[in-house]
Amino acid sequence: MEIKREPVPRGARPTGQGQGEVEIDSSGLRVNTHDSKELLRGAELLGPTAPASMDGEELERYVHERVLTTTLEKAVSWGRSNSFFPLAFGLACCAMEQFQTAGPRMDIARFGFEAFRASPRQADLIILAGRVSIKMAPIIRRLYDQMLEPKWAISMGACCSSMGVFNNYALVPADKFMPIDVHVPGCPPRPESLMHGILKLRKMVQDDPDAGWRERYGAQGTEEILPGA
Amino acid sequence: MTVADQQLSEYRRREQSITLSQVEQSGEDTHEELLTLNFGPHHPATHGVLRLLVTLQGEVVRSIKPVIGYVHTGIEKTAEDKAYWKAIPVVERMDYLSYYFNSMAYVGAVETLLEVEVPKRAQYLRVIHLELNRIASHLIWLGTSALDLGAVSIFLYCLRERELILDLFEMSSGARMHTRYFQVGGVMEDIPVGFVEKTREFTKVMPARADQYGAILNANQIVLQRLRGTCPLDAETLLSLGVTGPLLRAAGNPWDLRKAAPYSSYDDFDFKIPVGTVGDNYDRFAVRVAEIYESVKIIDQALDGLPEGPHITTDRKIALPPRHELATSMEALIHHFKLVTEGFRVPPGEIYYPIESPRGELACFVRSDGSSKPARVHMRDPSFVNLQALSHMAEGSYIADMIATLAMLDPILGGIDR
Amino acid sequence: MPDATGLELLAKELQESEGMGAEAILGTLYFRGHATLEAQPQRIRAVLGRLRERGYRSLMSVHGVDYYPHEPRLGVHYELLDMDKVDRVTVVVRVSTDAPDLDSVTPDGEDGKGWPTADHQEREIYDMFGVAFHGHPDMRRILMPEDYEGHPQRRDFPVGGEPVIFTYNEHESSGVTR
Amino acid sequence: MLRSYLPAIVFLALGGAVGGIFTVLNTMVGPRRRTEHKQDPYECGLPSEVKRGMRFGISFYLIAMLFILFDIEVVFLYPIAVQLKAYGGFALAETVTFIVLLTVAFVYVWRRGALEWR
Repeated sequence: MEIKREPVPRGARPTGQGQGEVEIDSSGLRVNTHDSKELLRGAELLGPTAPASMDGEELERYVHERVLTTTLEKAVSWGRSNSFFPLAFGLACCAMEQFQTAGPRMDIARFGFEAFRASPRQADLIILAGRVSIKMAPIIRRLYDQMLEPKWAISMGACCSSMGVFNNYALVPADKFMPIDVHVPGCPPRPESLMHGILKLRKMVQDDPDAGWRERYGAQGTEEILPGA
Repeated sequence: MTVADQQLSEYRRREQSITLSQVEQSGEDTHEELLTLNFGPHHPATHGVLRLLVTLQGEVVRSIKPVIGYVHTGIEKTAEDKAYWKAIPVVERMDYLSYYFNSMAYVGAVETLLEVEVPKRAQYLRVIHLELNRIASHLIWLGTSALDLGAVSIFLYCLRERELILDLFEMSSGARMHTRYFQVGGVMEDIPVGFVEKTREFTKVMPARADQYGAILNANQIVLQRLRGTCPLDAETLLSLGVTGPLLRAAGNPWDLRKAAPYSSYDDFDFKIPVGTVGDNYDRFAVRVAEIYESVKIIDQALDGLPEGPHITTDRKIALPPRHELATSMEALIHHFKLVTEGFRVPPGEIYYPIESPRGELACFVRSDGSSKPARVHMRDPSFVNLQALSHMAEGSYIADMIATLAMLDPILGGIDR
Repeated sequence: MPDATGLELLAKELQESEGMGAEAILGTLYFRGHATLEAQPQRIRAVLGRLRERGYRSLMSVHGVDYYPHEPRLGVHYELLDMDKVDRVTVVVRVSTDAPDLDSVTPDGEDGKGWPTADHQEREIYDMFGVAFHGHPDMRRILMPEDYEGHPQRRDFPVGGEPVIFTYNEHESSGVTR
Repeated sequence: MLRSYLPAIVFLALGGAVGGIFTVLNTMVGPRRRTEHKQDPYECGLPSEVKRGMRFGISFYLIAMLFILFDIEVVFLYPIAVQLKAYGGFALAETVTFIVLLTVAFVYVWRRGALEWR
């Protein structure tokens, strides 16, 4: 079976859920396809990374469009990426390490991230620090909707990215109800790894994302197999 | 009284009769209706995802109904699915600020079921780590509570001290939080060489730092006015609500399990139990800050009297044999294999093992049905019970006092929602 | 801790006290130095009231247990503490799943004072095990969402969660189709 | 005549320009996406019933008025404090009477118990 190598659209990484699009109707949480289209369109605000297989006239148009707006967009994304206002949103144990990241030793103030805002209107980065229970998921989804564009999301810790230690009835991985840009592994992640995650997001916003581990280590044969691909 | 005074007083009498409260009375029933507001799950002052349904009349809080469960992770159900020694990391993540206390309660319960005798050195190491964790937990409480009262700098000072403690945890067990350092029967590893000296450095520095917090907060008129005399609750009501820990001690009842029912050789150390008198927010604040000094004293005494000997029980059926023995002796290999695959079996029975956590009586109920998996693990979390006292304390006070009371109650939502 | 004989004496005294009768205390157990009394479900308020007069004035914890293979399946434990004599005793009540209801000990019923500390804990037992407490001021779920079906901590409730995907069985699972 | 006012004019122009640029830049560069949840009021992540026409209690209005009264007092003191030397004794007397008048108002309000929150 020939696996066509095409980049996985952002926000649609298969995160190993058994029954596909989960509708947890018990708590009114519904991620229908129409909503996710909107999220995908939202992803273009960051500027699509250049697909490998473009040529001829299509490449020409692509370059022309980018060169024209590149200086302004680069300046704006430089400004945005260097002054994220994270939403003060501690759920559980990772929040304690999030405090330590904002604390004197690790001090993310060096990168301009320490202004933790309480209201989603003033924040442009939501760090899900902790475990997301099924009762909390609709609330986080509403908070994410109430944040103003441009907005990004970091899921800090294993519980938020993949239900971590507690693979049971009570938790929902954050990927299921909102697009996550950076997953920070660890339980709880050390302040350094959270900062590494934020700096990786910074480079993504400045439109030259670090090479993923597959590109870096030339890992062939481990591409995500999308259904029907 | 001159004539002018006469008229004046007559004028003054008429004028005094229109007192502001009269004006306000008429305001009472015309448009002053109650407003129910969500002091919701995402709020900077709720110390976690606690939602309070608050009914307000202007600035005065008329009724508080806590709604919890927003970080419920089904930990007790997950623990039933794991072998005994695999359940320790799961149980540790309940009350995520005092993780050593969770594992101490669970491990204590399993050891009572197994009737394992924990060696003296392991008991002392446990006490050192428990008290370090108590200081770290009080520091986060002090930092976030001062943040609620507006003193932002204290937050950064407390985090600076907490980093020192987390370094010690990392040195002894490799991880900063949820270290899984307590094993059934003792401690996982013996402490490295430089640990004792580093802890001594910390215990020398900590009282001076605590004095710095005192210097900033104790003489600060804003903090004193916000805390003194607000939302008191007498010891009798607290007892009927099942409240234990610093909240109960602030009301004058010196109930502390480390003194009342000493466990893990707490009776070898002499330390005092700080007790308040009035039971208002300032007493709760002062009791916790004084406990930091007491914990430092306990750590010093434990370091002085640290005995030699094994750091874990020598009973091979429960503790893993040391690695180097695996190459030589067959029994060690068999024990190692048995423990690593299925884990040890615990005789059937139920036990309720209470210890003193920074927030009150933390007890672990373990029921075993003879297999190698616990049949039921329940954590009696102090914050879960203490939260019920919030409505008794803060009803009738202003919103600002309710926030200060919630800060002094020190609820940890991981322990409440389990 | 009341030692074994103390426990027997306590049980006998409870049985003889007026308004109780022999079947009020169904059994006693002394295990690892911890005294446990098994009471009859209908008389739990009276038993706790009598123990309160005996000195056990603080109710520390109320929690549920599912004794799955044994009938009656659902158990509710009341941990009592006497702060003056530092003495603990546990009162266990066994209820079957087809009639899981008990009298709530929270409100101050006509038979004397109640235990306000049991308010949230009884709601948690109802939420997790399905034991309904009559007379409870606010009998609702406390941890799970209000409209959640099923009682998660019963032994026959599946632990749930996602099947962990390893690379070899990636074909079966369809992944997130967006 | 205009020369002596030049610094004030430059100052005003600069302030207006910087403020204007930021607001315009925001609307021009920032993306706009209307989602249905974004419009309703933020109440800690929950749907809130607080409508626009919510009525506040009388006490809030009272405190607001008192604040304005005494805050404006401070605003007037600044220019005097800066130029005290130029005007000499006259400005001092003027300020003292100004403050005494307001203190009388303050004592009246205090005695009538308007400062306690009810």
